[in-house]
Amino acid sequence: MSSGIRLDEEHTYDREGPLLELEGVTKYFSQESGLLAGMQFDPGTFPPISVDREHVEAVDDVSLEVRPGETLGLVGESGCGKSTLGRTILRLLEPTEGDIYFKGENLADLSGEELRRTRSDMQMIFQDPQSSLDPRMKVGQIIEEPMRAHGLLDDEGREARAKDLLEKVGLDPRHYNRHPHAFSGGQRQRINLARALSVDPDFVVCDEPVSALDVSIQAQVLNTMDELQDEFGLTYLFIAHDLSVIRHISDRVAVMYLGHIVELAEKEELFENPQHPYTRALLESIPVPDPREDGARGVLEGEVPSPVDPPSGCRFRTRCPRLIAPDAYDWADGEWAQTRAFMRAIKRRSFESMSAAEMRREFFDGRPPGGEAGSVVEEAIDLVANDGETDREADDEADCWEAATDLLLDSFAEQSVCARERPAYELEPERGDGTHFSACHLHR
Amino acid sequence: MSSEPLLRVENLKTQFFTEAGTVRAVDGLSFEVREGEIVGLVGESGAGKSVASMSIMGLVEAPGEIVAGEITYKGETIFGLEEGPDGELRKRDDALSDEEIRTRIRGNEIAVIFQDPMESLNPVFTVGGQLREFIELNRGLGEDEAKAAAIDMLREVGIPDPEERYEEYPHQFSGGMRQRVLIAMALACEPSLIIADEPTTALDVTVEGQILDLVDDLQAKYGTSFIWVTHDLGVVAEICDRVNVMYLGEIVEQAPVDELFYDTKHPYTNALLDSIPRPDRTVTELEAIEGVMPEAITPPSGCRFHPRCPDAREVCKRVHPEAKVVDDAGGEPHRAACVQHDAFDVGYDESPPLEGVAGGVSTVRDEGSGDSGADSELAANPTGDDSGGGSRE
Amino acid sequence: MAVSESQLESGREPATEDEEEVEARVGWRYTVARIKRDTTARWGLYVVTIVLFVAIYAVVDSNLSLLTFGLLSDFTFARLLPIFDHPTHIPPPGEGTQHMPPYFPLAEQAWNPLPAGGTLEHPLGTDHTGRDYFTRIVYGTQVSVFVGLVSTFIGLAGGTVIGAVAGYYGGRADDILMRAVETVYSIPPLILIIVFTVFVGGANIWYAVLGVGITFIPVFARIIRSRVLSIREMDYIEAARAAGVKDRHIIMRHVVPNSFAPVLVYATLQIGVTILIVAGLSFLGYGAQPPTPDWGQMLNIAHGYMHSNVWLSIWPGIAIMITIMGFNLFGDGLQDALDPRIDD
Amino acid sequence: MKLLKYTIYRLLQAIPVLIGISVITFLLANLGPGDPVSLMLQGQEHSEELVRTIERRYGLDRPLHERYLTYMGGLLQGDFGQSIHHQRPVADLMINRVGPTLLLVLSAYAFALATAIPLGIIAANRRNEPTDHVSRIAALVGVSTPSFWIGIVLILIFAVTLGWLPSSGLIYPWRPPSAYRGIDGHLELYYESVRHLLLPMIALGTLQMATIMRVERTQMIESLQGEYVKLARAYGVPERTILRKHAFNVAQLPIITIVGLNLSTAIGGAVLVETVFNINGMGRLFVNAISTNDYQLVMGITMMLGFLFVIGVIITDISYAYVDPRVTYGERE
Repeated sequence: MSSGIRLDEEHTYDREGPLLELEGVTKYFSQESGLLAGMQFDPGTFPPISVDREHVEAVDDVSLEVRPGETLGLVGESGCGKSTLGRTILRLLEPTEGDIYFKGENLADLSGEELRRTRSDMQMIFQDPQSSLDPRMKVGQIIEEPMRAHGLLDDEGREARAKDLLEKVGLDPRHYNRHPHAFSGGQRQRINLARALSVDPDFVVCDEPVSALDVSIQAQVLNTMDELQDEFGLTYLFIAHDLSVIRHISDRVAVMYLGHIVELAEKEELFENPQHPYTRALLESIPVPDPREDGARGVLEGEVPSPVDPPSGCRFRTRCPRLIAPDAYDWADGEWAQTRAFMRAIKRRSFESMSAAEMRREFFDGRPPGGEAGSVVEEAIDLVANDGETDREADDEADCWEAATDLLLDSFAEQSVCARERPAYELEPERGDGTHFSACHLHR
Repeated sequence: MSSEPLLRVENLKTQFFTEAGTVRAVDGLSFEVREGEIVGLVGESGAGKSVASMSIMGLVEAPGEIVAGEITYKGETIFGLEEGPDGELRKRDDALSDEEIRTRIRGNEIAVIFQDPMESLNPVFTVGGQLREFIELNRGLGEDEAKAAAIDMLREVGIPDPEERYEEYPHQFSGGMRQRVLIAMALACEPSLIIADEPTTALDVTVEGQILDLVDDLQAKYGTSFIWVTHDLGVVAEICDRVNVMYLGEIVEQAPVDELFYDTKHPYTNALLDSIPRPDRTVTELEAIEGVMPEAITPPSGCRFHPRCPDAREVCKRVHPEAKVVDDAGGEPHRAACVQHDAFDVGYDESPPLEGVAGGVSTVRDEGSGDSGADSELAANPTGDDSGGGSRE
Repeated sequence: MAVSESQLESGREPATEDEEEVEARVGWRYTVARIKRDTTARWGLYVVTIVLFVAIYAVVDSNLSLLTFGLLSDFTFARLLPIFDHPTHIPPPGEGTQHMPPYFPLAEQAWNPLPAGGTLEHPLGTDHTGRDYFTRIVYGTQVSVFVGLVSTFIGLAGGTVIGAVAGYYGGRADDILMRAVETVYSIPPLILIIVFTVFVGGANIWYAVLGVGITFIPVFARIIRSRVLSIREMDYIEAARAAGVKDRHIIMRHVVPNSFAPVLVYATLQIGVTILIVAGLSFLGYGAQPPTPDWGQMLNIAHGYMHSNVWLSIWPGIAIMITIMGFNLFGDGLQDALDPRIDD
Repeated sequence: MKLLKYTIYRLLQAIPVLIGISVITFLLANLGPGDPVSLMLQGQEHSEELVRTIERRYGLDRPLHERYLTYMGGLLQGDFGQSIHHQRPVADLMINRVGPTLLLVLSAYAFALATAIPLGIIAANRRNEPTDHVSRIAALVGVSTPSFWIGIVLILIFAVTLGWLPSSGLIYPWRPPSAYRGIDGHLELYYESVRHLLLPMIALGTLQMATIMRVERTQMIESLQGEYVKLARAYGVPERTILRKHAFNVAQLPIITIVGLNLSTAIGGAVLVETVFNINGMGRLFVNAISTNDYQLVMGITMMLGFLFVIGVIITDISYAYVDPRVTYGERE
């Protein structure tokens, strides 16, 4: 397309290789700041005061690559670290560890002015149409600001380009002198687009750009983004929580859970042949706008654990419906599934106390597992069963449940390969010719 | 209709009297809810669905006011207006008084679940205390009984370790857990009808799935009726029995859920369905709806959807269609407010198509200034159509 | 805030206005328009304008006419009624023992003070030395307004620098600065100001102003810091960083302009607090020194005549009250005018 | 348990602040152009030798940091040094003066809270009605009027003109009745102490009352618009309960903070009110110390008042934590 809207047609980097490559990118946040932050006071120990800074492991050892011209979708639930990853890539946040190669140059090594200059090649679009535009600036100034920062064009040239861009994103160039508050959410996202494109970047991180918009507006903005990608030769990293939007816009999709990439594959492959239990759960959970479709839903139990103290090994294992049986025990058919369900019920204390016999019936159809595993299960049942004592104090009762939980988790959950090793497997894709990465030990 | 419905709303009109003019947030709404069914109220933001649900509870806050309509619940009039001798509108004599609505209807007959689980619970009281207060009030139980009922209900809605969590404060609960607490509140008062105002919008998709499952189970168990307010057609398809689609304060289509999706009768519903990306299949090109919903303060003439409607004709600008029965789906009426249908007979077929509906009414003009009719200084954007689905039939 | 449908959805009134108004939702013109509409702000503005006018008049007047006493006394009502013949020269200090003009606000009079109450010549009577009380009250405006504006400015300037640095950069710098601010904040301001004034300077209005200004730096630093912190979280700051805009441009173009409005409101209210404190300081004898016509200092003197002339203690207090009320009204109004959330 | 942890945490946090206060006070008193000796000898003829002697006597010839450490060492043992003017330990001078000041400040707060909170709630509930307007104007006048002038006016009206109440001094209820001439029995002692306290209490409390009322009103208005209030309405909770329980409890949180932070204004105000009413509290002691250039005493009093303020803030912080569960239990997400 020769619209003259491109500022640099030539590319100095190798177009064959990836545009962006992440190697072991990690971002931890320390939880508090302040002179006395992290100070813990515990009268039970000596000395009673200790300094212990807790870290939120927002992104942990993420490696991936983004190819020129593609849209990589990054999907996950709130708190999974997807936005943090997006910002760390642009070095709006300092990576705790890892390398970020953009056009072959390691961004993690750049400092100050060098880094600032690379920003003309990478831009970002934000989620919140309200707060992403300075309310005191006019639309024209907003769009010109990045160009001004990089000394592109002269005043007249910038104005002309800003008006051009307004038109490109579907706004009236005559709105050049308006303030952002005069625009609706969808229009503000268009202004955001125009600002990002003003320096003619190669790579744009889109952080939930349409999730604040109404469905009908969403479609308009998505279509515009599509068109602009072709015209400007853009590469998108598209961050979203909405799988439908991701399916529409992406070429390849990465799924994140609690700071880890759990699955990465080409779009069709990922949606039609998901290999990670979390991806499957996610896909099954989305309500489909079709009343005749009645698939399973809500298959995930419990809640996302705290990123301050994430589970070892596979971070999804605490909720995984397919947690692998620990090898240390011998399991007959179905025994492990029953034990797993029993373990989680105890942990979540999701039933009222009952007698040992009732528990065996409820969770094991009256036939608890035998062998070593069986004796652990029996021990746990004894701990929580209310046969013996009739009137236990509430505190005692809580202690018993806790003891049973610890026993079961230590004996089973922590023994599973899922808890001991961090999974990472390359699979043969069923569709397309790309690679299929799945972080699940089921593919051992 | 075979039997008296649980709730009947007729010609409900709620308006907000602002400096800038009268906002007709809900403008002539009629629908009903029967025993044990989930009725969807669907629309984009600004459609008036939340105002409608608040109107049913009599909880419209100033400067808003219900100016017309009748709401009947279990045969009793909970809202009704009549013209007094002086020509002023006043409350009908047979309607329940405010005090009666408060003590007899709110909570114990009709309960609500709000959209924002983070803000809806009082931060300085324990979750259990708040739950217990509502139970005591609406079921007349003593303190201990109410507490036992509250803990049972917390367990019922899937909150782990309910005895301990009873004593905890809202900020110690995650969003999904708080939403469960709100659901527990609604159910614990044993109402016959629950109004759920976007209850899963603020939640993650897996949590939403859990909540929908929960509602399904509990609804089967208690037989409670629901009015489910949402903008998400996926959720509608999953749990609703019958659906009302709202646009700019009016119901444009009313049908059982299957008919709505497979035998769509209104262009707005149709366009909405076409514009959403699908999780179950790849859609290469989204067909966006042109423009945005105009302000309810200056609704377009005739059919309110006509400036954005791909099927709009000259007549649509003039005739304002009320929803009429256009089809019958196994005894269930299928209503739509579109003059395309034979039931209207206003000469749609002969009417010439509107000039440049798809491209002429620009996104910019509608979105920005909010005035869709009068000529504003800002003319239509010549490139407006490259923002949407292009020109289509 | 945009004209958004969601406002309507939540039952709040949507702000729909015509094109011009939409255009002017930020900036001075818009603020002025809001102030015009807000009754509180309007009244505050009236009072502040009158007070400022009186103060400026007194400045201009004393500059021009301290040596030409005739003009000076023009201001009083008495001058309107040509009863007295005013001499046109000012006696050198220490010589004020002869026949002295009654309206000169500084020199003490040798003649017997008039009894309490007003006369046509002296609407508010005269003080213990026979000086016209009204003239002194009027000139007191100048001192109060000067003190209020200058010390607030000192606090604002110092607080802006500290608060902006602490807020924008955060981390260790923030910790140390804020701990220092907290410390200064912990000593009751009146106490700190007195200690500062007396031990560092010596009882003197200039040191009082400086002391008040410095003491209020922490207050401003705190509010500016919290404002900067909330603005720093805004996506448009991150957008500017992502666009490669330099830090100092971000601070100058985005952070400062957007922090300004609430700080301005706060400063306006702070002027009142400052006047209040300096009045207390002068009342104790550590602020303005005689013969400067300062309200607090006048109350100090009047305290000794409480039983003989009640009104001497009344008028300066009323003057203080009206002045501070003016700034408070204006500040309140400004707050409403600048805060989009409050709409009544 | 959590509350205890929090309390200790807050006390630890106060240590650097207290050290900071001592540094500031010490520097102001020792670094100013008016050095202690010449301040002491102000107006007197003095020889070099006299200066030396005095310096040696008070240890002023040693380097600044040493003097500071000595001073701090004394402080830790409750020794505030020796008053130059009174020739007595500073601590002794202060010990009798803290009581009246505390009595004055606390009663002023009691008065302010007891009047401001109901008025603020009424104003919020009748928003934009005449009641609201009147109370808003009253509050505006309250925040705009100097406390010492209110004291003067109160004296003029109630003591000078009407003669109902005494115009100066306090009667301390903790002393035996025999300490005062003409007072028989405890009942009369309490009666008299209330009569004496009334005017200074109102003079000092008006500013606090007006401030608290304004905050209470805005907070109640905001709280009444909260989603949780909407929810309570939807569940049929009577409007009165909503006002008194649901909206009220949330609205009180900022009030607690305001009360703590305003303590410094109140302590400053006490200096003025004590002067107007001739009350022998810390404030008058301070004014005397200043006018006699008694820098040791000034330092002692400043430390003491700063300390009182810090303690006050800690108490309010802890009560805040008690009322608002979000402070002690960290956010779970």
